[in-house]
Amino acid sequence: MSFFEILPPSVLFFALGFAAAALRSDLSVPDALAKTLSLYLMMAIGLKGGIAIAQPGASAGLVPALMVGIALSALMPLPAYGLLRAATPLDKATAAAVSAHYGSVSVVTFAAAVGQLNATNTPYEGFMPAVLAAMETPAILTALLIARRGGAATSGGAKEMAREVFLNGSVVLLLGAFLIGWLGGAGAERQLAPFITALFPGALCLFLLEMGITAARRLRDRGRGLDARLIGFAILMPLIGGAVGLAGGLLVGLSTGGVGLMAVLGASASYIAVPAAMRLALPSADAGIYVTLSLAITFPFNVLAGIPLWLWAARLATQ
Amino acid sequence: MSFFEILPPSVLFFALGFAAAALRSDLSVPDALAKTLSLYLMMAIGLKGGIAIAQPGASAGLVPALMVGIALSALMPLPAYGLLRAATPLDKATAAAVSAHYGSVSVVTFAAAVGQLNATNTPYEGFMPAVLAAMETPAILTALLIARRGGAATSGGAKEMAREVFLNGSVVLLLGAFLIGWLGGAGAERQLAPFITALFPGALCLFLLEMGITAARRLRDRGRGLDARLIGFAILMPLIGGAVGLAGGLLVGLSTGGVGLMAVLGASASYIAVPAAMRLALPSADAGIYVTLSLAITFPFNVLAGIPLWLWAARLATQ
Amino acid sequence: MSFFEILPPSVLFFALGFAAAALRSDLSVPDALAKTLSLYLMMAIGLKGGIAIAQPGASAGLVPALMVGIALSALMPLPAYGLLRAATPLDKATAAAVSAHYGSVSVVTFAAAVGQLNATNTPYEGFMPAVLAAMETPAILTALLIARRGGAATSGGAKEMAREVFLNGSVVLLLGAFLIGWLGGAGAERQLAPFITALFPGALCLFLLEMGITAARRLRDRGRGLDARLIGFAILMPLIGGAVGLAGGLLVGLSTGGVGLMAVLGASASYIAVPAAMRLALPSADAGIYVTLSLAITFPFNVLAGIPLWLWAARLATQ
Amino acid sequence: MHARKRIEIVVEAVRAEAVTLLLDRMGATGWTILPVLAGRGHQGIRRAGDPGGVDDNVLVLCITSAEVASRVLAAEGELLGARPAIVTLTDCQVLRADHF
Amino acid sequence: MHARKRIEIVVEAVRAEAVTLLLDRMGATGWTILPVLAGRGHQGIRRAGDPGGVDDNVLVLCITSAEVASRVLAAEGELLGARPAIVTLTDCQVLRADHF
Amino acid sequence: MHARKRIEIVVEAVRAEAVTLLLDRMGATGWTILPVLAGRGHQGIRRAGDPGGVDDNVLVLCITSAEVASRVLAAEGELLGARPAIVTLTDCQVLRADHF
Ligand SMILES: Nc1ncnc2c1ncn2[C@@H]1O[C@H](COP(=O)(O)O)[C@@H](O)[C@H]1O
Ligand SMILES: Nc1ncnc2c1ncn2[C@@H]1O[C@H](COP(=O)(O)O)[C@@H](O)[C@H]1O
Ligand SMILES: Nc1ncnc2c1ncn2[C@@H]1O[C@H](COP(=O)(O)O)[C@@H](O)[C@H]1O
Ligand code: NA
Ligand code: NA
Ligand code: NA
Repeated sequence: MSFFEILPPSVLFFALGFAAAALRSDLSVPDALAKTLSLYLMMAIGLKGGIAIAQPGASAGLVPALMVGIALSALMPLPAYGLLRAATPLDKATAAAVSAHYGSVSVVTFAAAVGQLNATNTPYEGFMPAVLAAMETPAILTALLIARRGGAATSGGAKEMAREVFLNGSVVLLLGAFLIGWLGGAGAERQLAPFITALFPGALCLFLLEMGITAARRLRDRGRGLDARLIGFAILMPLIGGAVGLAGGLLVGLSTGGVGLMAVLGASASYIAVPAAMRLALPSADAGIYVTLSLAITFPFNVLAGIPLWLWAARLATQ
Repeated sequence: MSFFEILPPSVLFFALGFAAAALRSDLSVPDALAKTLSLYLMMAIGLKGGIAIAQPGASAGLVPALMVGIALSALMPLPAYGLLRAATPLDKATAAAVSAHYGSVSVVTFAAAVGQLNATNTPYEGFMPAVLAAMETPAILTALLIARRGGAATSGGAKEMAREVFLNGSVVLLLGAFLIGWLGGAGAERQLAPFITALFPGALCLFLLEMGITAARRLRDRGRGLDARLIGFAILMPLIGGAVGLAGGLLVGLSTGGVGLMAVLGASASYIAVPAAMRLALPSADAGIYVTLSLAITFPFNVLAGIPLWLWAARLATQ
Repeated sequence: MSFFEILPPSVLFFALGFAAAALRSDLSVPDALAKTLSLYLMMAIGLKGGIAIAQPGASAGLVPALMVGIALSALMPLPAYGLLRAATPLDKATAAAVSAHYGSVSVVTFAAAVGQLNATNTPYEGFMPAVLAAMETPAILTALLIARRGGAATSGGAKEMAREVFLNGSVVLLLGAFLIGWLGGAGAERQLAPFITALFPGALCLFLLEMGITAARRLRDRGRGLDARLIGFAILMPLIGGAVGLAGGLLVGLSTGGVGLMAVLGASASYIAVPAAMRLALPSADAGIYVTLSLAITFPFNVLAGIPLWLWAARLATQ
Repeated sequence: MHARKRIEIVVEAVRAEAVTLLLDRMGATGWTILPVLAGRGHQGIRRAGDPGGVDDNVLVLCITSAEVASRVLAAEGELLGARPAIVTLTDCQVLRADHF
Repeated sequence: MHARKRIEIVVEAVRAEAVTLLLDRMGATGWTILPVLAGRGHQGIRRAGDPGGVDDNVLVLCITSAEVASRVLAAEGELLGARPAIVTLTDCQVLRADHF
Repeated sequence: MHARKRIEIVVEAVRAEAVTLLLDRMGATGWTILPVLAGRGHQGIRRAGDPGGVDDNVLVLCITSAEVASRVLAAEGELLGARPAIVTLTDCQVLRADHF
């Protein structure tokens, strides 16, 4: 394995952004660009997935993979909540909210892993973006159930919840683009390839640069006084989630790339869709904690250590 | 005709954005991205047109086409105003302002039609972007004359009017890029093709996604209580304009693609350049009406039904 | 030489933006896009340079070129300051601040020159982006020493200064991308070429359009009453700097392209990194002067006249 | 000129709609929402633009009659349910009495 | 501290220049324009960022002497010709008398 | 409702941190920073978004007790060292006394 494979440009840009912000450089990325890149990644990932499964036979194995993904998202908040209540000083509402983040997934972490697979020409099941979309929101429901059982006040009725789960912006765009890619098939690919394929690695570099800046700034603004046990959780939990994801991927017989992506999904923690949902549904939980853990600790850990680990483990386990 | 040709990805993204916003999903696109994409489309369309007419013989037929376009833009406000005053409850100033929108044109509608032609490899006259630019503003002048005759207070003298007509941002960028493409010719094409050609379909998808969101939001915020007769106008008028455009295109002997584009131009209604001009020149007209009609009713109608209709009619009429 | 080579599309877009804003057209570019394009240019230039010097033998001559660049940046503020104090009415603090701008460099001017070299297939040393990065900040230190000697109050201690010099956003991104390109080598090129190479000319056109608008607006808002001697300085100084840069490039035996770029660097004046640094370190200097001179006079002069002049002179001098 | 009240509320962007709906219900004739770049309060620093938008604040400005203002402030429970960080009230004068 | 007036005007972005030109002419020494995200008034909801920019509002803030303030408000006709949605006046105090 | 002071400061964006650090040190419990689009003052027009960001201004808003306010204004030298363009003080009332 070359240096380039272990530390690809996108990861180095993450490190560059992180280092710059940690050293208080004035390097910064406009908010609108960050938002644009995240829309772009979701659109590109969704379209690529849809175009891929439009090919004959490509949807074989989709249903079991979806079921594993949904089960992972819905169930992982339980051990996460247990761990948090047993080993950290978090109150019930905040612990429930944090557990939702770790059951759910991160689109950018997934994109970074896809970037790695592409760079090493490792194939993976085309339907994985659908699994990604399906894993975004079940964890939110589980966490709210936990919170209600724990007596925390949740706001919003069943209708608001349903909207949050099915109409969350990321879910809509990922699934919508997936469907459009699937309907468009080869024709869509011919037209859109330069946009969704050729630009992908560069856009990922730029986005990870900004994520590095954001993570380091967050750590500076809000990281002080962060409990060591919480930091421990934010590193341990992705290892547990990744291992369970790996097992799930093997269970349903995914390819090497697919197993690696399933492990990365299990390991990843949401920092876009879930925080916004928690702010609305569980207002008493402390956003300062959950955004910091998932964005400023787990995300960097996954980008720097988690992704290479799980892709390597997937290779080992599927040989 | 395949499914892909009837409902290409860009139109599906429009529908996705519209549905998401109508269902109150939190999917949104930063304003700066929307503005950027509209600059990009104008620049790309202008450059492509200029590069195309730099080829020997490619400007044959330009002058008659320009004249038809200008005539369409300058004259269509008259029947539009008549229709509005006869059949809807609009006051004179607002009716005049609305008529300016329908005489003028929409760059994004044109871009969507161009995207369709490209996807089906239908050629069209390279000078059509110049016709697009020429059609942006004559309608403004006509509408202001109508308003003055009707006794509505217009603000701004001849100088401001001239600036609005010739120095409107869209006109300047479209014509400027057209000129630059024409001067640069094949050299410009070699350099700029990845930017203006390869990215075009993807950028169009992203832009139509955002237009779908914008149209649905506008309908939600301002559509309540919209008179049914106004909605009727916003669907009938593009049919009239499109038919007249089709006839004009046939009259000057354009190709199938050119006739289709001329019809689409006739059918399209401005929602960027003209609203801003009307706000300044005819402040007593109700912006709530004219933006809503052109952006939230006519634009979706054209994207979903008008463009396929006119491209099909052009094929029929030129065979 | 064809028309296309003398006035390439990017320069014409600059002229278009300038003319539009001067004539008070409402054409405008969102701030976030301008910021994004400048990040993109720095990233693309840095990566291309790094990838280039990853090739065997490509770093030969890097050290002398760096030394010439640093010397230029560190020393050119001295004649600039002398000239300003002798021939213009500027106070000491403002004169020192202006001199920092002219010792330092402009990334966009460099990018425009690179665009020209690419369009005419003129090769240049791959390490020139590192020279660009190295030239950004030495001039700041010299100017502050001049200001202190002149008795002007500078704010911020040695630590803040060091941060400004080494952690300035442009320097960090340029050098970081250079390093990443160098580490990634051919693998990075394969992945990132569409992003950094294919898009470059188009992005440059869009950015120069916005720079034209910005320069003309600045001239309108702040140019009134600008002393003729100051305008003279803003045209004479880039000629001096360019000539010295040309000599330096020849001295260390750069290629035609390299000598041209070194001259352009000498001629160029910073308008992003240095103004921000001066605002912090030399608050009593008049930002209205230094931004206007470098952005609204020297930058247009370099884009329209300086770059062609120096590339032509480099060709002449290296034959 | 006519005497009115100026209510200024800083609140999380995700909860702004709850505040404006309350203002609507209490009879305010209008309101204006301004963006916020950053802020500090009991929660520490909140900087706009985090990926999920949970740190975004906005400032809601409402010019209204003394009556409506006191109704709004009396709905303290509901208002604070939207967790506004700050609510201030200032006296002001307006040009058009009929507009507020 | 010195007593001054604080004028706050919400107006359509396309018409902001008419307001600031008026302030300049009436003798104000300066003004500041803030962006607006959204607003509600008699016209219903106006949300910034529509394609043509006609729904964008801005808030113009001007600190000035009582004299200039009354001159500005007396130009009511012209001011309302620029269709400001709201104009409010508040008493305030400033640090540097010579600046306003 | 409880009486407090509303301090409003327009200052260059690059120097905003100096102002908020001063507010922190003088005992303010919080502050809010709003973006500015453009402004005019003694320096002429300043329009946000120039490439180096030196023309960007921000508006710092701080609700605080009379005591803290007078401490802040007494630090006039330091405050003007941060070159705020305008500093105004207004009386206001707040809902939650313990918050300020
Ligand atoms: N004293 C204050 N003055 C002005 N703004 C404040 C003040 N306290 C809080 N804020 C604003 O309210 C937000 C949330 O406050 P808090 O909930 O106390 O952290 C902060 O981020 C500030 O934007
Ligand atoms: N009572 C109010 N308080 C605060 N802002 C208002 C009020 N009324 C109107 N506005 C603002 O002025 C804009 C235009 O008002 P209108 O012309 O009444 O629709 C609205 O979109 C709001 O931003
Ligand atoms: N009288 C005023 N009212 C409101 N804002 C002002 C006033 N004077 C100055 N400003 C603001 O402060 C900034 C800098 O002022 P100056 O340093 O006087 O040029 C201006 O760009 C305005 O944003
Ligand atoms: Na997970
Ligand atoms: Na039309
Ligand atoms: Na220089």
